[in-house]
Amino acid sequence: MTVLGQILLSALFQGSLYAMMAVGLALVWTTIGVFNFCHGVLMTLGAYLAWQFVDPEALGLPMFVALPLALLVVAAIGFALQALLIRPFIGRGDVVLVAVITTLAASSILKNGTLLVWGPRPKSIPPLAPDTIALGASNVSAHQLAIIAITPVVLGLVWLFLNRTRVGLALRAVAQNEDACQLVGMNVTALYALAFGLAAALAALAGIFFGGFKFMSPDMGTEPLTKALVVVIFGGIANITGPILAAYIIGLFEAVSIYYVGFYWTPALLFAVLIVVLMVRPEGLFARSSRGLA
Amino acid sequence: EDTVKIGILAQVTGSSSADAQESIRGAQMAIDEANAAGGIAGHKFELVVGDVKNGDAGDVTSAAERLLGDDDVHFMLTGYASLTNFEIDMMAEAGMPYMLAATSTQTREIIAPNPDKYWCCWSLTPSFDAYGTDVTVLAENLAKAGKIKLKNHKVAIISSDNAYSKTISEAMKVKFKAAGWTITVDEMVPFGEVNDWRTILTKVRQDPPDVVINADYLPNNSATFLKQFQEQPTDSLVFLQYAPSVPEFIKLTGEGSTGVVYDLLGGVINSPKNPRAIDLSEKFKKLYGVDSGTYGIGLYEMVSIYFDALKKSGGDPTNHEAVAKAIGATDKVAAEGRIQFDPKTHLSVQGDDNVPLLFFQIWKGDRVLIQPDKFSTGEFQLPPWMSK
Amino acid sequence: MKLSGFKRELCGMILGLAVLAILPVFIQDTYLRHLLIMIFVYGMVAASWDLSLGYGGVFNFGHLALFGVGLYTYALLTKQLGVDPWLALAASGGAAVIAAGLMVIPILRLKGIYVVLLSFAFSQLILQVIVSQSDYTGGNQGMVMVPALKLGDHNMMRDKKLAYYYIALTLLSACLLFLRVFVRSALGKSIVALRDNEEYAVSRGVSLGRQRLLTLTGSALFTGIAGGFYGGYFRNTSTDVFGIDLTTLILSMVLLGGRATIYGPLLASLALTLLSEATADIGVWRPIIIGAVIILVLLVYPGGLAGALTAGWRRLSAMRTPRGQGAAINKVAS
Amino acid sequence: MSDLLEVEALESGYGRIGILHGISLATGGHNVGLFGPNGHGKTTLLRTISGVIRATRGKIRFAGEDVTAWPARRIVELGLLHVPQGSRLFPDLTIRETLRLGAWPRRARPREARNLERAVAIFPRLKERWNQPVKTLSGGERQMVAISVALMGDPKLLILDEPTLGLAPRLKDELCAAIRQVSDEGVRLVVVEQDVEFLLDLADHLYLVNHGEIAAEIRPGESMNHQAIMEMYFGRELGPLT
Amino acid sequence: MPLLTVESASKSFGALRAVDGVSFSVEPGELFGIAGPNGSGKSTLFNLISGIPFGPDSGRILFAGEDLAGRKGHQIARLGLVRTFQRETAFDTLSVFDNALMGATYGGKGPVPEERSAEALAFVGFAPADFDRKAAELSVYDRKRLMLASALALSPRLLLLDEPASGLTKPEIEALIALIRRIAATGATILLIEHVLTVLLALSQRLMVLNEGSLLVLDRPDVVVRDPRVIRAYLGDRRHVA
Ligand SMILES: Nc1ncnc2c1ncn2[C@@H]1O[C@H](COP(=O)(O)OP(=O)(O)OP(=O)(O)O)[C@@H](O)[C@H]1O
Ligand SMILES: Nc1ncnc2c1ncn2[C@@H]1O[C@H](COP(=O)(O)OP(=O)(O)OP(=O)(O)O)[C@@H](O)[C@H]1O
Ligand SMILES: [Mg+2]
Ligand SMILES: [Mg+2]
Repeated sequence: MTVLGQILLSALFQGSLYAMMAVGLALVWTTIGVFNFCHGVLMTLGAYLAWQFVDPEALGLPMFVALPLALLVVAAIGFALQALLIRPFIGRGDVVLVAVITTLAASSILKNGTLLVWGPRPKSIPPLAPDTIALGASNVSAHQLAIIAITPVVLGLVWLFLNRTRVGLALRAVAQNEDACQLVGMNVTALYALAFGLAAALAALAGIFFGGFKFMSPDMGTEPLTKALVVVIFGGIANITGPILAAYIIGLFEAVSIYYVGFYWTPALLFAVLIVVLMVRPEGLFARSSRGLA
Repeated sequence: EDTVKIGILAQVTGSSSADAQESIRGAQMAIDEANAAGGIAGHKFELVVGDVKNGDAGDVTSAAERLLGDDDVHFMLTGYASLTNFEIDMMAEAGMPYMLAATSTQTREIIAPNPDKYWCCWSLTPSFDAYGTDVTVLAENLAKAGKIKLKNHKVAIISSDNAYSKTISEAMKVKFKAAGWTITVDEMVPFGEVNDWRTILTKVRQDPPDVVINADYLPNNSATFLKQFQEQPTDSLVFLQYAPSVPEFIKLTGEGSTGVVYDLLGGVINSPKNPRAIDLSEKFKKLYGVDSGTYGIGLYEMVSIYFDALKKSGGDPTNHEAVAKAIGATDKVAAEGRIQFDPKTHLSVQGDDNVPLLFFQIWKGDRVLIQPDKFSTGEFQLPPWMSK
Repeated sequence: MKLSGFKRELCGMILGLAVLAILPVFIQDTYLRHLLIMIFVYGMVAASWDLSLGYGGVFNFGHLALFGVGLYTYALLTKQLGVDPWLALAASGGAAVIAAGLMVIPILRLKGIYVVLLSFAFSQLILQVIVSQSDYTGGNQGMVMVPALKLGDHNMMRDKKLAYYYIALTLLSACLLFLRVFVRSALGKSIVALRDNEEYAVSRGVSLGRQRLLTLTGSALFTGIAGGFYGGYFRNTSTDVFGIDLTTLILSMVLLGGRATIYGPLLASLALTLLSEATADIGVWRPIIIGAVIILVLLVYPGGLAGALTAGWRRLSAMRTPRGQGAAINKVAS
Repeated sequence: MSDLLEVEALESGYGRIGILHGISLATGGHNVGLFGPNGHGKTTLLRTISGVIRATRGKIRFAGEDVTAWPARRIVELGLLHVPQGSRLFPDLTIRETLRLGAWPRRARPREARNLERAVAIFPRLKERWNQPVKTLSGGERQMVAISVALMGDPKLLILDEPTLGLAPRLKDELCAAIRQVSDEGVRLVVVEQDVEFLLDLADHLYLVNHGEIAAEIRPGESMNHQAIMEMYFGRELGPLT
Repeated sequence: MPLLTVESASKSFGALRAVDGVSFSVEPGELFGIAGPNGSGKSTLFNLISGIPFGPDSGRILFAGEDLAGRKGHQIARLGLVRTFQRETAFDTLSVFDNALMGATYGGKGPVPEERSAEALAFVGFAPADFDRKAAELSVYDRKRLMLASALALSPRLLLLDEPASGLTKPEIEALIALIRRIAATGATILLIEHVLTVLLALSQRLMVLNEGSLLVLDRPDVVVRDPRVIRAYLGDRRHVA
């Protein structure tokens, strides 16, 4: 494959992973209005639960059963988390801050809980697609191609849901004014649960992506969360389109920069660009002045 | 009959919790054996754990202070706690016999200027110098023996910005250059997870070298690197630092790992020619159901060395000076080789007759010890992606 | 009337510090003294953060970067340039103040979560700069053998940490006094006013830019000094101070202690450190228990420990009016 | 048919602070108007009725059901819609989106188009600001949106809390006429309002709320004039004003 | 020389011209009323004059002969051009005293801010016993008074009042009118936005009506309220002019 092809492939692959993580963060922010630092550990849980369901040493279910099952369980965990960590503080002026600390605390609990339950030895789950596929002169792992292909489809569906349905609209409204939501007849609790559950499921899917090509460890969610944060800062947190675009742009930026500048300087360069972008457009590259999911 | 406490520092809740668990298990195994045999010099032993989390200075200090403050603790040890090993200073100030492993370059830097001040601290790991020099030697020797062909004397060296990898890769560069090699790719990745090596591999492929080295020790990164290398391999010997020694590495990389070469200093010499290692490995596996990597058996041996020293020094654990001195005088065949300590650096002595540098090649799921000949369990074979 | 309130507080503060000052007579144990030193250091950082976060309402997530700047300033000056440790300690405060001044520029026009994101990016940039200059800073592995603080010929290593204890206590006292005077001044009230309602405050002549600058630099001063002290105490540096772990710990102190109280974070520093030590033997359960305690306290006492204490105090002294500080703390708006 | 809304000895408040101390009222077949000094519990009463806050004692019956312990969303489904005082609405949603959410109750969906038409006919200005986020609207415009949202919910009973707050005189008149029209179509009203003229125009049955209690009442048919009401105001203790 | 001169000030939000070339001037000591339909740009005009949160896109604003262009909001306030906000605003977590102290310290002239703060509070009718109460606990009218006190603590030369009477009961409105009269008597010049006509008519010497961002009429109040254009755009043809 040509140099350009490799760079593009790398950009798409990294971009997909970033986007899958970042979109859940942005979703929780745009709907509930808090920053969810559990997002990384939800990803970890997704991977470990998938392992629990699929690994022959554990339950040994087939992947097509294990995957939705893992997503479902993590969504349920996400629901429980918001009921415990966020819901009680909604309506307080400092909910953003309190949620930061409760989700950080919960993330520590869950991370160490994972360590307790599954132990520290690295694990892995089977890839979504086991083979390699010939692309030009080289073979690319089918798992990675699957990630590149699945991500836009999933994110597209999420986008449609948020923007083309009344429930999606309600999700955007719910954090802005809870009283007003009740007064038009919305079930606020259910909407919160839906938002958080959906975000959790997206994180879990990212975890299953990761678990298919890397070792899993209880700590595996930390770096992707940091990266997702960067993506979200860059793309603006006001909607989900911004972070998605930003994810792919950062993927491309990194691939190009690694090739031409070197890996070592790439993170510093990325942050320098980030700061400059934010000086010019403080609310992110693609942010409109207001919040919305478009 | 009293109980002597042995303090272990480990990253129990940190990102290296797997190594921590293994270390604790190894030390515990040694202590349990001693207690079951009726104790040493009339003493029973108990392991106390200090969690250093991710090895942050504050956390290491707090954990170490806590154990040092316990009057019943008379020996401390770690696989690695901080990687900068600054805690050696605390041990010296407290006069606590202390053994450690891992980043011996840092240990040497602290101890060598004033070895007497650090009378209590000893490193099971020998000098890392051989890590930097011997890969070059291996490649040239393999070529001499006709097992591989060196077409261009080019090497691609990729490393990670951490104390361990960086020390090694810098030394490798010096050695390769001195031996007349050209370095085609010289990349340093920031320390941390790397999901995609394609862009760097693209650079490697543009000018296929004879040897490709990745000194990043994180098993995850290393495995990903190997997989992506395999997507479009070059005709090169692939050498990976440390990571392939982690038991799960083979499972994750599968078939793709066949042919990869790695080396270990202070690693377990799993060879019939070193029965103690085989014996300990089996015991460990039987007890805990998993294989031990470097640290499980490594810490078992540290505790054994302590026990020997305690006996030799007259059996008084509170006499730290005598015990530490006896540790320094150790001469013992352990799972890692024959352990003796260099009085100038307090590191174990390196060499084929002491602690050897072990070269392994993974072949169809097995780790074949190919060097030194003294212990080897098999021969180097041409990796499947290389041409004769 | 106002003055007497402050006088009463001052008396309380002096009394508390006096108790701390004679504590080492009873606590001979090096480890306990070490813990108290850590409590003082974290307390300084947390209480300083409370100035910008609690009073100023600036969600500055780069606060620990200021600590890191202090730490590296101290280490670089003493180790690479051979500067006197005490000078370097003062300089570490100054460097943090300058860094805070730079940080104000991008976040000046922003609110809420955007300040979180941007200050986070800012701290990452500082981290990248430090990591990339590994020839001087030791990069990711940090620096070792950083010169320690010196007190004449006194041997700091062999006094069971007595000297470090008093240095830390002195710094803490100065920090507390500085912060309390700051927040009680008209300047302190003006930053609360800005937090409560920015446009309204501006319409009353309060300058957003100047006050934000003073808030952040004010919160940076002793944070930087604490960083310098940390370097002089541990004699090494590590980039971990920029990591999420330490940020989480200190932020928990601020919120657990109760925002906009100054004393609360200090109290929480004590509580969390002691809890962490009490659970040191239970391995993986430790972070789980600490996390659960933090969540529980916040669920039960939204005003944090300070809120819980004032609530308890009020219940004890029934003669007081029901309108008190606790309720106001709960209401602190973002 | 019994009363659409019936409130009996209602008590409620915030936390441990009681605000309402036993309020009883009923709509009969009439539109109810509430008035009284600021801060004496009118808003609290309306919020309790619509289920946003819980009654600590007493009973609320609406459309034949005992809704005392119901959550707001179930009460909305019965056709009780509450336009809160000075609502921020959804600051970041546009008017279009906000009105779409107004039709959230299941019973309102079939008539969404009709209700939208009605709302836009009453407040043509909304169409001009159709895609503007609510937070950038002027105070009066926001009030129009708030009322329209309730109309989108297809109310049987419409609760209006100070609907004319910040409205220009002409708009007040138009709003008054519009609400009249809505009322004539069969929607009962409960209105809290400081503008006495406005209140007199809409309500047949007036209650004076003072210190969380009904202090006086003007039943339908009894003479209701500006003068009488002013006397009721001034005749009593006026709370914070004195 | 007029104290305030606005020369064709304009402000647009996207395609919307919220304030569209408005010019007028205000003489020292005058009480100048502003009315207009909702969304006609009144509050925006106050924004432009006070620079909070933004100045005009085009046009000039002169205060005591000085061009305000390029000055920040707090600098303008310190010149003695002080505004209030449409909704009652306060520093909720500060005490009543400290609320006023902000204006006295940062905007006011003179050596002892505490004294001027106490003076301003006394002027609007707060008793010293109230000084230590938290602003959040106050009732609507008290908050409005507090907002006035904090403005008075700056010793304003020009005071911009945005709908001070909205949401008040009749008795409170009467008290407010008296208070504003007393403020005017101290020599301060006042610009007053209001929808409550009784207030406007009782207080203003001249009355300006805005419509869709432009100046519709500017004249004596009794003349303005009879102007058919004003009736059509703003008052409606009912009884408000009584
Ligand atoms: N969320 C709340 N928490 C605590 N107390 C409250 C809350 N909301 C209102 N109150 C108090 O309840 C009392 C009654 O308030 P309410 O808003 O019901 O009065 P109101 O008659 O509607 O007044 P207004 O004319 O000002 O709207 C007031 O003293 C107010 O301070
Ligand atoms: N920040 C903004 N962005 C977009 N449009 C705005 C903004 N601020 C005001 N507008 C629009 O400008 C117009 C004028 O608003 P303004 O608040 O000045 O009206 P007003 O005359 O004060 O009305 P009211 O009497 O209802 O308070 C309105 O249509 C409003 O929607
Ligand atoms: Mg009300
Ligand atoms: Mg207005």
